[in-house]
Amino acid sequence: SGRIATKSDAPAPVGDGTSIPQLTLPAEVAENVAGIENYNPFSPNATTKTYFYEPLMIRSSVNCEVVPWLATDYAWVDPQTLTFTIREGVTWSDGTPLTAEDVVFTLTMRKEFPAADDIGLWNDTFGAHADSVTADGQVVTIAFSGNAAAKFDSLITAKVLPKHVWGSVGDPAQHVDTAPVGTGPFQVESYNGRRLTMTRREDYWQADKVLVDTLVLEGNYDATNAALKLTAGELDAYWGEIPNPQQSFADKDPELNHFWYAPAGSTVLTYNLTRAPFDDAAFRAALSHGLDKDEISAKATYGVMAPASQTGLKLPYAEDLLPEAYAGTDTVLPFDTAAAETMLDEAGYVVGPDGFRTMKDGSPLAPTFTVQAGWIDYQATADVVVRNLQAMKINASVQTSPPDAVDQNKKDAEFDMCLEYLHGACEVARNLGSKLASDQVPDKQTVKANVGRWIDPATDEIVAELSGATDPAQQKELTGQLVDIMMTQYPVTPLIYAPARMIYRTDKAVGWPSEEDPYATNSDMLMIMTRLTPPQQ
Amino acid sequence: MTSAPPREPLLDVRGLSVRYEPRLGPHITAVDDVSLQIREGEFVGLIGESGSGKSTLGTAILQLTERPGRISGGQVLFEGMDLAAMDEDALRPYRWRDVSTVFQSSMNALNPVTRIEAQFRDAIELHSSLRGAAVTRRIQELFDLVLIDHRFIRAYPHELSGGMKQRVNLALALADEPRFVLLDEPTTGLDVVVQREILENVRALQEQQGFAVLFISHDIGTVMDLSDRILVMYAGRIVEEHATDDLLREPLHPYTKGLLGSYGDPRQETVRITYVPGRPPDLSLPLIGCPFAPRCPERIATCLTDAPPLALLPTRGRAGGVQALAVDAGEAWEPPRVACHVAHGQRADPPDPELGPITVRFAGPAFEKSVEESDEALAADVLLDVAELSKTYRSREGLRTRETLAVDDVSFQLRRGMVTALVGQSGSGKSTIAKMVTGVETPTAGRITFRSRAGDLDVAALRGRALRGYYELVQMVFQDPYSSLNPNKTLEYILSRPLKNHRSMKGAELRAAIDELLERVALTPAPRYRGRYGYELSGGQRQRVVIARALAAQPELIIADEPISSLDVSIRAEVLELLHRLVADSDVGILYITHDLLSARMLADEVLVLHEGRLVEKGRAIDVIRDPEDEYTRRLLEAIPNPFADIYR
Amino acid sequence: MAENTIDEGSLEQSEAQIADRIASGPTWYQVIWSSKKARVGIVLLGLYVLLALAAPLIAPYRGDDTSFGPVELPSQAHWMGTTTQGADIFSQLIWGTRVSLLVGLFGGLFATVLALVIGLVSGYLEGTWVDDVLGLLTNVALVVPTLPLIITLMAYSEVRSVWFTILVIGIISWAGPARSKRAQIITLRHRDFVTAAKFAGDGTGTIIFREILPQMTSLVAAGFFGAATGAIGAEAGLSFLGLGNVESVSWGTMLYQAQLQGALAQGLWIWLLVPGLMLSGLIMALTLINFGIDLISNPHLREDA
Amino acid sequence: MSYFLRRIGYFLLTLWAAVTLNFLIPRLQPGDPAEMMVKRLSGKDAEIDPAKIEAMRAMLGEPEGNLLQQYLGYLASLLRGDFGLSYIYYPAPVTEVIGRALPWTLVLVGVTLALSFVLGTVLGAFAAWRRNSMFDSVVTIGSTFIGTLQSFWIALLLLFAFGYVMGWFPTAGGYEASTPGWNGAFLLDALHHSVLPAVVLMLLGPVGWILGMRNTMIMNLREDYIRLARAKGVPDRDIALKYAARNALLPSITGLAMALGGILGGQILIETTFDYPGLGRLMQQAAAGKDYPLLQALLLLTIIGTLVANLVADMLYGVLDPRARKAS
Ligand SMILES: Nc1ncnc2c1ncn2[C@@H]1O[C@H](COP(=O)(O)OP(=O)(O)OP(=O)(O)O)[C@@H](O)[C@H]1O
Ligand SMILES: Nc1ncnc2c1ncn2[C@@H]1O[C@H](COP(=O)(O)OP(=O)(O)OP(=O)(O)O)[C@@H](O)[C@H]1O
Ligand SMILES: [Mg+2]
Ligand SMILES: [Mg+2]
Repeated sequence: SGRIATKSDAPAPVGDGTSIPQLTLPAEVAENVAGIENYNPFSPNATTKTYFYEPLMIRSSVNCEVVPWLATDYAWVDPQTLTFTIREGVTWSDGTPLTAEDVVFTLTMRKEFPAADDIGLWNDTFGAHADSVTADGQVVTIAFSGNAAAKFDSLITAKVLPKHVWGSVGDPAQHVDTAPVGTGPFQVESYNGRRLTMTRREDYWQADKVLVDTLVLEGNYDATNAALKLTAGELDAYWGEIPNPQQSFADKDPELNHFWYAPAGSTVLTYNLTRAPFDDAAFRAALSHGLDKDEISAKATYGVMAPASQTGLKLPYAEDLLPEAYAGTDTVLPFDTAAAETMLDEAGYVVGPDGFRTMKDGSPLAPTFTVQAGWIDYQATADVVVRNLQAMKINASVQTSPPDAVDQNKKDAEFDMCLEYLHGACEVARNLGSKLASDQVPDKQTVKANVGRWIDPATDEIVAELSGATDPAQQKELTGQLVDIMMTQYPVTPLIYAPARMIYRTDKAVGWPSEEDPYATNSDMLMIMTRLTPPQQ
Repeated sequence: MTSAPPREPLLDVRGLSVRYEPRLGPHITAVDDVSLQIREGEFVGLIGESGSGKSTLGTAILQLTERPGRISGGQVLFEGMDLAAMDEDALRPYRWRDVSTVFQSSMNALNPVTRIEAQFRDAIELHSSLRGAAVTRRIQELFDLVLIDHRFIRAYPHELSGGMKQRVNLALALADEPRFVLLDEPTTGLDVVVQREILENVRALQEQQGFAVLFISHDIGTVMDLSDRILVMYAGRIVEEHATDDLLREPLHPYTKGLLGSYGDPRQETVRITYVPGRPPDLSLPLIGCPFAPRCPERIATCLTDAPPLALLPTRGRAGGVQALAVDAGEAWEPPRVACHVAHGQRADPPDPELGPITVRFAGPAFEKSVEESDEALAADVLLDVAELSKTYRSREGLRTRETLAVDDVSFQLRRGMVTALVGQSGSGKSTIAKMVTGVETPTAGRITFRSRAGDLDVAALRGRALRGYYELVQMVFQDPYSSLNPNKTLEYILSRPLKNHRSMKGAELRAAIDELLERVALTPAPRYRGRYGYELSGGQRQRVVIARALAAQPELIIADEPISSLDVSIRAEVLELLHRLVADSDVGILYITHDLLSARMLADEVLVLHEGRLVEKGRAIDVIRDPEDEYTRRLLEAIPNPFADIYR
Repeated sequence: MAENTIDEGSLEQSEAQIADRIASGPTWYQVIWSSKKARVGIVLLGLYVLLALAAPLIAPYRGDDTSFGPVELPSQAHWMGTTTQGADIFSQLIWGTRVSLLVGLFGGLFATVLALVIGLVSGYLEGTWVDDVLGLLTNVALVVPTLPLIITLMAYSEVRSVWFTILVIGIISWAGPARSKRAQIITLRHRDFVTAAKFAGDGTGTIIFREILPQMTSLVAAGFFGAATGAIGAEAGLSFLGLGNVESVSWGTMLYQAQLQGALAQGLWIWLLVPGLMLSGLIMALTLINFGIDLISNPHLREDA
Repeated sequence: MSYFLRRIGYFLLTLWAAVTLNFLIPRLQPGDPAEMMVKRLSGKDAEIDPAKIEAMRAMLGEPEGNLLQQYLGYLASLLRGDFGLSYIYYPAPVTEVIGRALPWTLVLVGVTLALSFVLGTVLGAFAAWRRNSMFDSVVTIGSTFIGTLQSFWIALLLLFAFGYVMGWFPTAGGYEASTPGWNGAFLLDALHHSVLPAVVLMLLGPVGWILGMRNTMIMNLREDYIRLARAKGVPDRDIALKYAARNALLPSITGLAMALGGILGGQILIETTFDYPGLGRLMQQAAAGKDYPLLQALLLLTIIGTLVANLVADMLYGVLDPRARKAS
């Protein structure tokens, strides 16, 4: 949970008062062959999921502020009861007003159609399932069967649907929605199978903030094409991967071309804790000190993404959560092969006759680094890590496997080391917590977060408490305990931050999120749309 | 046959030479300074061993020489115009209208994807003013000439039988009423009876239409039968040019004598045929002296050093006169030409005393067969007993299955130490019988009993190992020695297989046995041949290897399926001789399969005549040939060209 | 009907005569060497082999050494610059020769042997149920699209080694050649010398290996070079799609990485250009050699080749 | 059993075997499609939300029954022409997805194939006729060289040169601003987009036809009927066209029939490189995205295309070559 943003966070005044005539953004459709028109937000292939149907609230992925959207407020009555106050004066694009009933419908229809329950409201993933959803005036109350605090972040993302339209379509997941009736800022102007043109709705509930007249979503570009389109000004923003964005894009016009890769989480070196010597914290500590994170950053991300803090938190954005003990210190472990070697020697992993370190009992030590084939930054990372390990006289090697095979390895605990993503969203219980909770150990069927298999009752208790906590102070206290585990036990070793990319031009619009104004990431486009303004002359 | 009166030459070839110059391999002069003349309406035969350059010469005359061949010198004057000097466009008007041809392998000379009519039509329309229905009428006329039903005009080439294709080619060659037709072995590969029919057809047409013909063949019997004048070619040169009748009475060149000697009259009590030993010279090497000298039984010292020119021999008849020439007084006589020191010397005035008397027969090796030998053999033990044998082949054709009764109720016996000839037209079922006797095919009905020394065997029941065991008793000699020897294997390997498999030999014993086999088939000295490959041998030598391989297993019966039909005439006798000796020496039985009655007579003691799968005649070889009872046998006999008939009767 | 028999007879005869002329003509290496194209091909292939063998001597660095600075421009130290991962492009190019040659050699061998064995068995057992089953298998293999098959096979492998790529390439490319070899064997099987070997008491195995196979050498050789060419191309294609062994340094993986890293957008066109050129040079060498081999089995093409 | 029935029987048998293989291929692949889908949608560096996977699983539906039952169900739905809903284009039916991609491939690959065939055959025939001439050397060596180039590599270079550097042609997609339909703007737009892929196809396409035609023609020029035609005085042009080329064309035409069957497989590498909205790209996406229903339908389409093309090629040969009419 977080703080409600105050009204003073409202957008900067509209420069010269005019609007932004047109913006072109990449298509949201993952695939572009068929050009099938469908605005159903449940479809994996929806033409857009962002601009027609809106969520209850938006929580910025960067600073964790909760921005009221279709709900003006929320409250945890107790950890099992959550209420939302639905905004008044919002109209659907067909003119019908938005009511609390619509919200109730949006949430309850998921019970009947599990395929539409993409927020896990009616099952027990992260928090107890809901028992009922009721409306009373503008207030919608969700009653859960138990502590459901951890569900909040995904719950607020549910797209609110008009009951008067969607109530009669049957299974919402299978509905082909070609004439969307939404509350969002835009409406369809045309779609030619490839290019979706939307125009601004004058009757949008916060029409004053949306200055983009025409929004075009077009093309599913690869890195090279995207760089080309961006440079040519045919595309205004892009959030796919462009290798070396500085050289490929920004350098070509330093005035107008910008990018900001916000940390979305960290790439963490994950050990198989069920295998020796990775079950030894001293060994992990030594390793963690011998990794050249700067080189990893250079090779894997062209130096764009910074080395990550061992705390598992994305710093500096989550600085508030840092416990006193670590506040102000550099929690990014320094690269020091000599120190790492000393630690290894002390821990009993001495160099054998072949020049490589052995296990404590003298048996050979030759760990493999399993890495996903084709994930080129991961491969570069693994490359550097293995070189670092070799420098520490550990006879490590890389094994490249297809991503699916790697997933299977993770499920089967058939690996020595691999790379994992540690999410850096606001719900610490869901990212750092789930990495360390014993109920998040993957089974044969599903990949879960605790791939390294950190099994520790004390940690479990902290995580359980944290996910039920709604009080910020308590949250900080519990988070601090998890950070402590990270800093002393090294269950995983964060290497570099993983990016949420935002590559954009400022010739048509300014106000994009940036290092200086880190208010959102690419997953919060709806919010960004309300902050864009024409450039000042 | 009568010689035509001399006329102006229609075709005058002067000093023509053709060289093959492949990028790989040696360059050869395949036609070397050849001059010849052909007059209007004349029928000239060109004979010679395989590879002597006959086709090359013919092709060069037609200006159809293709890479890597090249006309390297000389002129081809057609009515005084030098064809060799013209380019393709200038030549075109002459083509087909004046000069046409039937090719050696004319079986494949028709465009397979267009109708026969179209192929006539373009030939006619290109060179005449006939169009539309007139062309059709002309085609019909031509089909009438060669005796083919009009409905085949609209057919595709593959719908015609081989004989019909040859006749169609002939008709096509005559389409524009040419003045000169080159016939390059137009009937090779055809059945004897059909072949005879077609050639007689050609001759009749030629006489009727009066075009000139150059007829190329190595089947000298046929050439002699048809031609007015004969050209004999050896190693790219014309060695003799002679009017046919005179040539038959008095061949001048020893090589010609050798070729003629391979013909005998099967009706004689004792038949004798000769063969030319050795191989023609390698044309890629420079030839010193007479190219035939190394093989020549009459050669003198000069032959080895000086090449004899093809010179006129103006003398009429021989100086010594063994036999007087019977030439009609009124007939114009053409002096023969010959390239031989001996022939010229003997007929010089005065004759060279060192040269000895003039001979008509080839003085080299010969093979003889007398009736007495056969009589002895007929009393031997039965080796193979074939009773009421039948074979029906089933084949699918479209939606229907077609049955072919290849062999129909055939019974006969083979004896030890005796040669039984199985004679019949193509498709009469000869090979099918051979296959059943060797266990390759199973009979549809009837029994085949092999009476080996170890006991009786039911051949049809043999399978797998037992069948392989049977090959210790029965061996096969194939028609084509080229394809029955694996070109990649040495003779030693080829011969060692049966010795190892059937006689379990090893090491020194094996090597000794191989040498012995080679010696037995006269490939001596054996060590020189052991390491050779099949392709390094001449056809005759190859067939000897095939025979040696058959002998290796020490079989009791040898099946020889047309063992000489693919060989050059000059070496046929050689192989016959070898087979003959084999029977005499080793007491094996031979089933000799052939379509050629003469060779059957030469080799066999008993003859079985097969016609459409049925046995129509059976008896002592000489009896069957002298007094054929069956109509079909008589037809086969008539098909044997017998140029000597006039002379020896 | 009767004439048909002659037709075949005379055909066989002329075939034998041609075979004879070839056999007694120049040796196979003369034939191959006689072709200018083949000569160029052999020399070119020789260069590649040399490059592969002497890679440690020629290449300034190891191909998998990524310890240099990323995206360096061409310089004295790095003639073609470095990749985004900091590997020396020139060194990768040279070391990549090894993989391509290895894939060509073993992929070609594997596919050829597979095709040969299946072709031999079904050709020799023509008309039996074994032939029918193999024929069905061949037909199916010919109609099933290869790429999805490869993707499936590749998805199975936890470790993508070069050997696995070779295996997969072999498995997908045997069908066509097997069919043509079957046909060839059927014609050879009816040749007189095969029957003669039976009469000489030789067993099936001996006949196949000592009589039939040696006759097929030029076809097999041509098949091998064809398959090798295909294998090299397939490795490159697979690698380009990210289905190859990404750890090994091959021209295909170089292209793949270059494409993934948006080499063109960054102006690193050398990275994309040179592996493709090397690849086509090698394929060219093999194709040219195959021209020479074709001359052995097809003398018509031979004159002035 | 008659020959004709046997052929049909064999056709069906092959089809069945291929269809069965087709059923097995995706099922043999490791990985759970729902999980795959969610991961693909959220990207590489993203949290895997179990709730999303649950929902996706519910959406895609679990396969029912054991493998045999699935197989029977699969066969039954094939017979009904029901290929199900595509996973990646959910909830669009597979038939609709394929229907959208089909015209692109048909036009691009079909047209270039036809042009390549004509061009290649003519060049090949001409090279054979003028054997050893300058023209022949240039054509032979040139096409051999082009044949050694990798299609995707040429595609990339062309993209770089004419797409990025010169900017003459679009670098991705099949069309851009226009609305699909029979209007000039769209056709021009689509044409503009297909230039580069078509150039690659036209570069590589003729190579096989050239070399094939040249070889057969050279062999045919050695045939006796050509010699006879020359002897007849048939003009060179007629010999080349009516005799040699007409005969040499036969194998090429059957080859063309087979190649036409292959069109349905699209051009995976080229379409992928140019991001062209055809069947090849679709197949690559389906394979990568583990969209079983789509992948199976595409495979089936390819297989049937090839099989039918085989059959047609056989029959065509019968029509074109009078010899085959009787023989087989
Ligand atoms: N295309 C060729 N290239 C090289 N040498 C050739 C070629 N054609 C024929 N020869 C050689 O030229 C010589 C004469 O051949 P040609 O075909 O004219 O003989 P032929 O008398 O017609 O024989 P046959 O009776 O077998 O038809 C032979 O030595 C032959 O090997
Ligand atoms: N395998 C077969 N299938 C069907 N018919 C066959 C087969 N073999 C031979 N025949 C037919 O059986 C008949 C006899 O053939 P066979 O080979 O025994 O004749 P042949 O007397 O040896 O003829 P040739 O002199 O041409 O060798 C022919 O009509 C032939 O077409
Ligand atoms: Mg000849
Ligand atoms: Mg026969």
